[in-house]
Amino acid sequence: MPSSLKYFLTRLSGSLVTMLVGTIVVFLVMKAAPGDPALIVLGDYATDETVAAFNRKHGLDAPLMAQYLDWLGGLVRFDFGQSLSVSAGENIGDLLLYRLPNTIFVGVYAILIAVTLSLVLGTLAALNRGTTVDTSATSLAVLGVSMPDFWFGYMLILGLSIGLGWFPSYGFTPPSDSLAGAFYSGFLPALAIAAPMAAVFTRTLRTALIENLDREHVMVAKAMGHSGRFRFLHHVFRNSLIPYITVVGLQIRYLLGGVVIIERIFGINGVGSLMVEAAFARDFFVVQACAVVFLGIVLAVNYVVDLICAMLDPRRVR
Amino acid sequence: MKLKHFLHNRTALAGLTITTLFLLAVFFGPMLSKWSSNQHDFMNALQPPSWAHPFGTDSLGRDVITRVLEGARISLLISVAGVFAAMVFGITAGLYSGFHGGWMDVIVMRVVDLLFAFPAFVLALFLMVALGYGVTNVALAIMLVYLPIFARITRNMTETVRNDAYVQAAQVMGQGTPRILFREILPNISAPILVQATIAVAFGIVIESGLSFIGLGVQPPTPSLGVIMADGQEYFRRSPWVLTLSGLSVTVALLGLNLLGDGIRDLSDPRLKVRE
Amino acid sequence: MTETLLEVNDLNVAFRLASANLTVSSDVSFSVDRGKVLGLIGESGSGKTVTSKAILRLLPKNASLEANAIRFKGRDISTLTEAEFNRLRGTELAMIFQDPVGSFNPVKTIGWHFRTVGKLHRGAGAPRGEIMKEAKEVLAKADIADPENALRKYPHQMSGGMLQRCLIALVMFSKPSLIVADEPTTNLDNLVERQILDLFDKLRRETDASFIFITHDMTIAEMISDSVIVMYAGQIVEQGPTEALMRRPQHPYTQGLVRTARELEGEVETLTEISGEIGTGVHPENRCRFAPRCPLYETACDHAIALRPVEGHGLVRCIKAGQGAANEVTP
Amino acid sequence: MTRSTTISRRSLLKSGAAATTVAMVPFWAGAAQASCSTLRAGITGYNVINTLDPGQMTLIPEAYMVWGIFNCLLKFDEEMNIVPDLAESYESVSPTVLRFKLREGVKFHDGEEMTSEDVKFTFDRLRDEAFGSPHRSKFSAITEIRTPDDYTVEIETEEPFAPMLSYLTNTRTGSQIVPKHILESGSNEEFASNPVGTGPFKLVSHEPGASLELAAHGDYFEEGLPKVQTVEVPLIAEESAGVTALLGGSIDVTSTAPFADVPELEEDDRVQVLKQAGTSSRFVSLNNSVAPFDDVHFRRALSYAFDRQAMVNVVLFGEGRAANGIIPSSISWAATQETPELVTLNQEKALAELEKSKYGAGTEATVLTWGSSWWKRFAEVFVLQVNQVLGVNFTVEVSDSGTVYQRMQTGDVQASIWGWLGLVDPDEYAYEIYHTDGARNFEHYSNPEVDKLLEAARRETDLEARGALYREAEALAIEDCPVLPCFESNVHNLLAPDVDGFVQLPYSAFGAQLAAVGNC
Repeated sequence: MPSSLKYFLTRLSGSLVTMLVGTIVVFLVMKAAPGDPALIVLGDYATDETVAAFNRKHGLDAPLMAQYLDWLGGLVRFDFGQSLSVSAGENIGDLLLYRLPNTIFVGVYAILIAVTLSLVLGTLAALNRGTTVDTSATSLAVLGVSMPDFWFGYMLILGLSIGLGWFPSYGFTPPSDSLAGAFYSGFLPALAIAAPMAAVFTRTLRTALIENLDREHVMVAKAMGHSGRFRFLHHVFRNSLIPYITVVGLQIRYLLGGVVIIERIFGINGVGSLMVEAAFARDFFVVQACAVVFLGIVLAVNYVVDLICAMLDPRRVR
Repeated sequence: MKLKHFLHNRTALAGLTITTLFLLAVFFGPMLSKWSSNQHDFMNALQPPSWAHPFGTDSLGRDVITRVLEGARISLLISVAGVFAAMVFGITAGLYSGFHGGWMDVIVMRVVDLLFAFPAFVLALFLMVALGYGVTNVALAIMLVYLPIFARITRNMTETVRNDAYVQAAQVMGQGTPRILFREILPNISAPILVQATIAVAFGIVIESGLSFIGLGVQPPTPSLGVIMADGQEYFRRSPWVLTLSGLSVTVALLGLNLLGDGIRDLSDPRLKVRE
Repeated sequence: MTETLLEVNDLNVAFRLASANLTVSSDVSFSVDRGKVLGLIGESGSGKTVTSKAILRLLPKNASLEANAIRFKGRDISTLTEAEFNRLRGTELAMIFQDPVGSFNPVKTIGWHFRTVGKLHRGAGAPRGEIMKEAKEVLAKADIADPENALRKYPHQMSGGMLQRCLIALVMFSKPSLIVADEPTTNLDNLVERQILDLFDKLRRETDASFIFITHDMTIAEMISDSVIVMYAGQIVEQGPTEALMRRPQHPYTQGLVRTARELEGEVETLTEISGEIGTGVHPENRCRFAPRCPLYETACDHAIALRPVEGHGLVRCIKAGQGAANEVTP
Repeated sequence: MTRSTTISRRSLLKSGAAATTVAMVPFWAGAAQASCSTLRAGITGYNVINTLDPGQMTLIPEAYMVWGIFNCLLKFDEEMNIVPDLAESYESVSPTVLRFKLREGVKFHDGEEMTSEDVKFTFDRLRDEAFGSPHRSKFSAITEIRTPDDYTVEIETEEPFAPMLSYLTNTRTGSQIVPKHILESGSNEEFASNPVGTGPFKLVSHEPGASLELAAHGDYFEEGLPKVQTVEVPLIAEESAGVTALLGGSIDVTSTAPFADVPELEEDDRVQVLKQAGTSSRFVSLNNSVAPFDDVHFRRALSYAFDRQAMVNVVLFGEGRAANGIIPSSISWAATQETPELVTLNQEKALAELEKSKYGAGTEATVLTWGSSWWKRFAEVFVLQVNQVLGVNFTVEVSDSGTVYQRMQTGDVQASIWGWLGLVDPDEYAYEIYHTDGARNFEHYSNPEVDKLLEAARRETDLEARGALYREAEALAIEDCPVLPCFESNVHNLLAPDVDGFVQLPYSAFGAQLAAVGNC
């Protein structure tokens, strides 16, 4: 369909523009940030000569525009330059390559948990609207969004790790080492991140289901003799998926936010923990690299979600 | 939305009650406490909860509940400040772009999209590095996290009511745009914004605690919730109560705000009500 | 002798609300003959829609339904289990709703609707090509110019009138013997309304299906139905053959309706309307429910009033009926 | 890539929930502990390793690894006596000349033999200004290095230089012997990430900020060492996380323990706790060249104004001892014996000194500190106390260690919380901090008499006499309070119950000690 193709392309170009503007902002903000990279690295024995040499080495003496273009050119090749202080001289691209899979794994894991939970709770609540089931499900949801995820993380450690000893309270087996190990050691962190999201998803699904249950076409389907199961699947649930998936997509920015702290608490070597360490060490290059990576992830996810929704909802494509 | 309905809505009522109690505790609690938030007593460090110290004492022998209340006040003020700023700018931008559309709309929405594209906490973290730590910058970060949300809601709402009779009437009567926007339109779209605001304040507190928790936000000895939890986290194994109870207080506070938000939403959209 | 298709005896429907039990139709009895059209008339709130939905058991959970019997093709369907009853829906009993746009799942093509209904009633085994072929035929019957294309369309890509035709086609698709049409034209503009009505007219002549045609518009009822039921506040106030009822309405309310209709057709110069509002569902049992608005009200009306036959007519729920008091409504 | 964690059956059983967990022990478990082929030794409390080049290392986690990858001419034995390591024996030919007889057949990780040439190269490199080693000052006293033959080295200093022997031990001295044949041609940057030494372990991989993996050096010169084939070294930023990791069985050894948990852990039979007074000195560094710390009376007032034992209790949860001076008590022959009055809490005297000072109550100053753990609290406790006692108005500023260190060096600081751990010679504390030209004299303190004594101490080869000189110097320095000595912290290692062979030393020895670990 040309119309849909056009839709996809416009959205794509939109995302790309946002990405570009994003890189500019990140770059400028970091430039404006206090503190001189050179001093951060050389610290001990920084003389004017060494500083100058450093700036030359990192092209920090070039005009701003040139610096940006150079950096941007690097981004395209996934080359973010070298780390200043977090792990001096290390190629940031390599740092990210090692950590990105862990972050993505934990993120996806968390989403899986959140979606599973919300599908059950949300459906139960909507179908038993007004009953105790509904009340408890919705209350649970409110509680979920009210807990700071990192605190919940510690409560999980206290209970399931220190208390019952079911799960490791620290450390993460990268999926590349052992997938099963990753699922096991990643459970608590994923759960901690998932809790608030599951809550949001549950509310969304409940709302959507309730709205669609009352739609006339559901009654028409009934009048046509369609079974309750058919009506729920093809009329109610199917249509509720659209707002649901949209929200899942929107939540990604909170998800990744949670990842940052949780990774640190559970000692997961991900992009989040890297960014925090870089922040402490004032490693501008790494911080801005992480920011750009997160920006990219969000835009990519949102784009995919857009495509999915467009496929689910013909009315979107105009 | 009449007060009567409001009081008949359980969710809203519960939310209102908790929030009120929370505010009272936060603003008057410290006065009643016989301790002050920075009054140390090295001989009584890390006392478990007792009648004298309901939440126990921390590593410097400071009364945790007093600190939590003080901290809650600080965190709350930071969050409110940030959210308020976000509302001022977001709503204004949203109103104008929604009302006028055109290039202005395009630009505003582009900026909104951009801010939206950053994970909330990452954006905050990034700003802390750029601007440096400290109270005001945390508030600033919160503002930037919520600005897009308010802008987008307001814009979309404005767009829907733009052609409603009362708006047109106002135009015909030759009222100035600002007046139409803030006097005619804003009141009619305030409900969802109000909902967002309460929820935003709640999450603002989470952001503050998060930043301070990892040490990039408010700095000690200022007792913000995050600072207190960070301190408690260090000797979490030895004396879990500091982190547990301070975090629990946060949860209760947020619960109140979220319930309040839901309540208002229910009232503006009764179909979703859980119970009559 | 025409065979009775549907027979409803003393149908009572009430809604359980937090405050009270709201009776929306009480002691409603009527019957529909095969191949005939029954017009069900009344203003909104008169209980006509509820009554018809009750026949297909489409009422919400909090509605309670009692009836001595609802006989369909001679057997009492009021006692069937939901599963058994569901087998009747679509195939035997079908319904067409007011809002054609809302009647289709917006995210599915018209084709999908036909396919699923087809599979449902012809068995999953039914060859798809076969189903779609029939779908096109029935769409063509419903005056859809390009069925092929219509099947490919999504609801939002079609006009209300087109959708209503599709919906009608979809209903006819399963060849039900009774079709309840709930104000199928109210949401359409006059021209389209006319076309749809013609379509109904055509269908009823071409098929042997019976219709219950719900409307608030006397002229429509007159044009399309063989017999008419007038409902007010959940009660039948008058029922009988269309032609007779239209010429000599017995019940003051009916008279009002007919007069209004005539006036709209411009056969009477002044527009008079029935003053007052239809009451809430809770009615004093010891009084004619129309009394508050009745021009002919007198103290005698202050007791429960039964439907009674008026010769040369049907049934009327009015003490004055047949006493000549019911003045003719003619130019 | 290294595995930062392995969850094992054994560990789960140990983690105190046998009944509940056995059923759900993951099938991949057990892979890592067929025998003790792999030792998982976590570096806790730090996760930054910028270089593994001995000549460049400054951070303790860097030292932890360097100690295991390299050797020095000398080392400390279990009683902290200086004994030969790469050197077979040594003698002082004259007060200014040390002669070392090297072991024969010592192999670098790449199989090349280590000879006197490498030794000479190492020290020339350290002394080369262009190389810019932070350890350069330690060896600036050296005038010449002679290599009569492949296995003999002579180090000559212009005048007797007593600290030299400790500077040649495998500690944070940077004097680890590096291979000439590689560094002559290769680049230092390359070497910093791919170090080649003579030590028991060679580097296999390094995920910056995450973990390192070491493998046994096949032909290591000490028979039977190392006992383990591989060592996995996760870098665990949060000490408390290290504890849970060890209790959870994810690691076998930690480099440190959070002070808060030690008492509880000592009761816990899932872990062995090794602890002793550490060779460390924790103090408040005052910038004597800026207000308000340019006034000796004000500095004295501060020194009188806080309770060091309270600090030990609150900051270290008792895991340490109040300091007498900046020379750690574990260097007993040089450390100040009885506590000087000026390093004790005395409110009257504090206020008296404040009277004499040109700054009064209400004086404002920022105390710089770093880290998220006890360093923060250290500053808080200090500030809270002095504010209370003197009515001054100090505030805490938290940053990261790198920044603090940098600002101290550039003098861009009023006061800062600082300290040193693992420096083994009194000279490294006293001379480098108190002497006008001291490499770590960030206080810009200068007292000719102190300088004279410290220089004399460097020349004095007799231990007793030398110690006396340091005490004398410190006694003088303390009168001026250039820094405020606070406390010495214990060093800790946590070991899984069945780990043996790990010998703890007061300077927080790590890397090299792993070689002797047999069972785990």
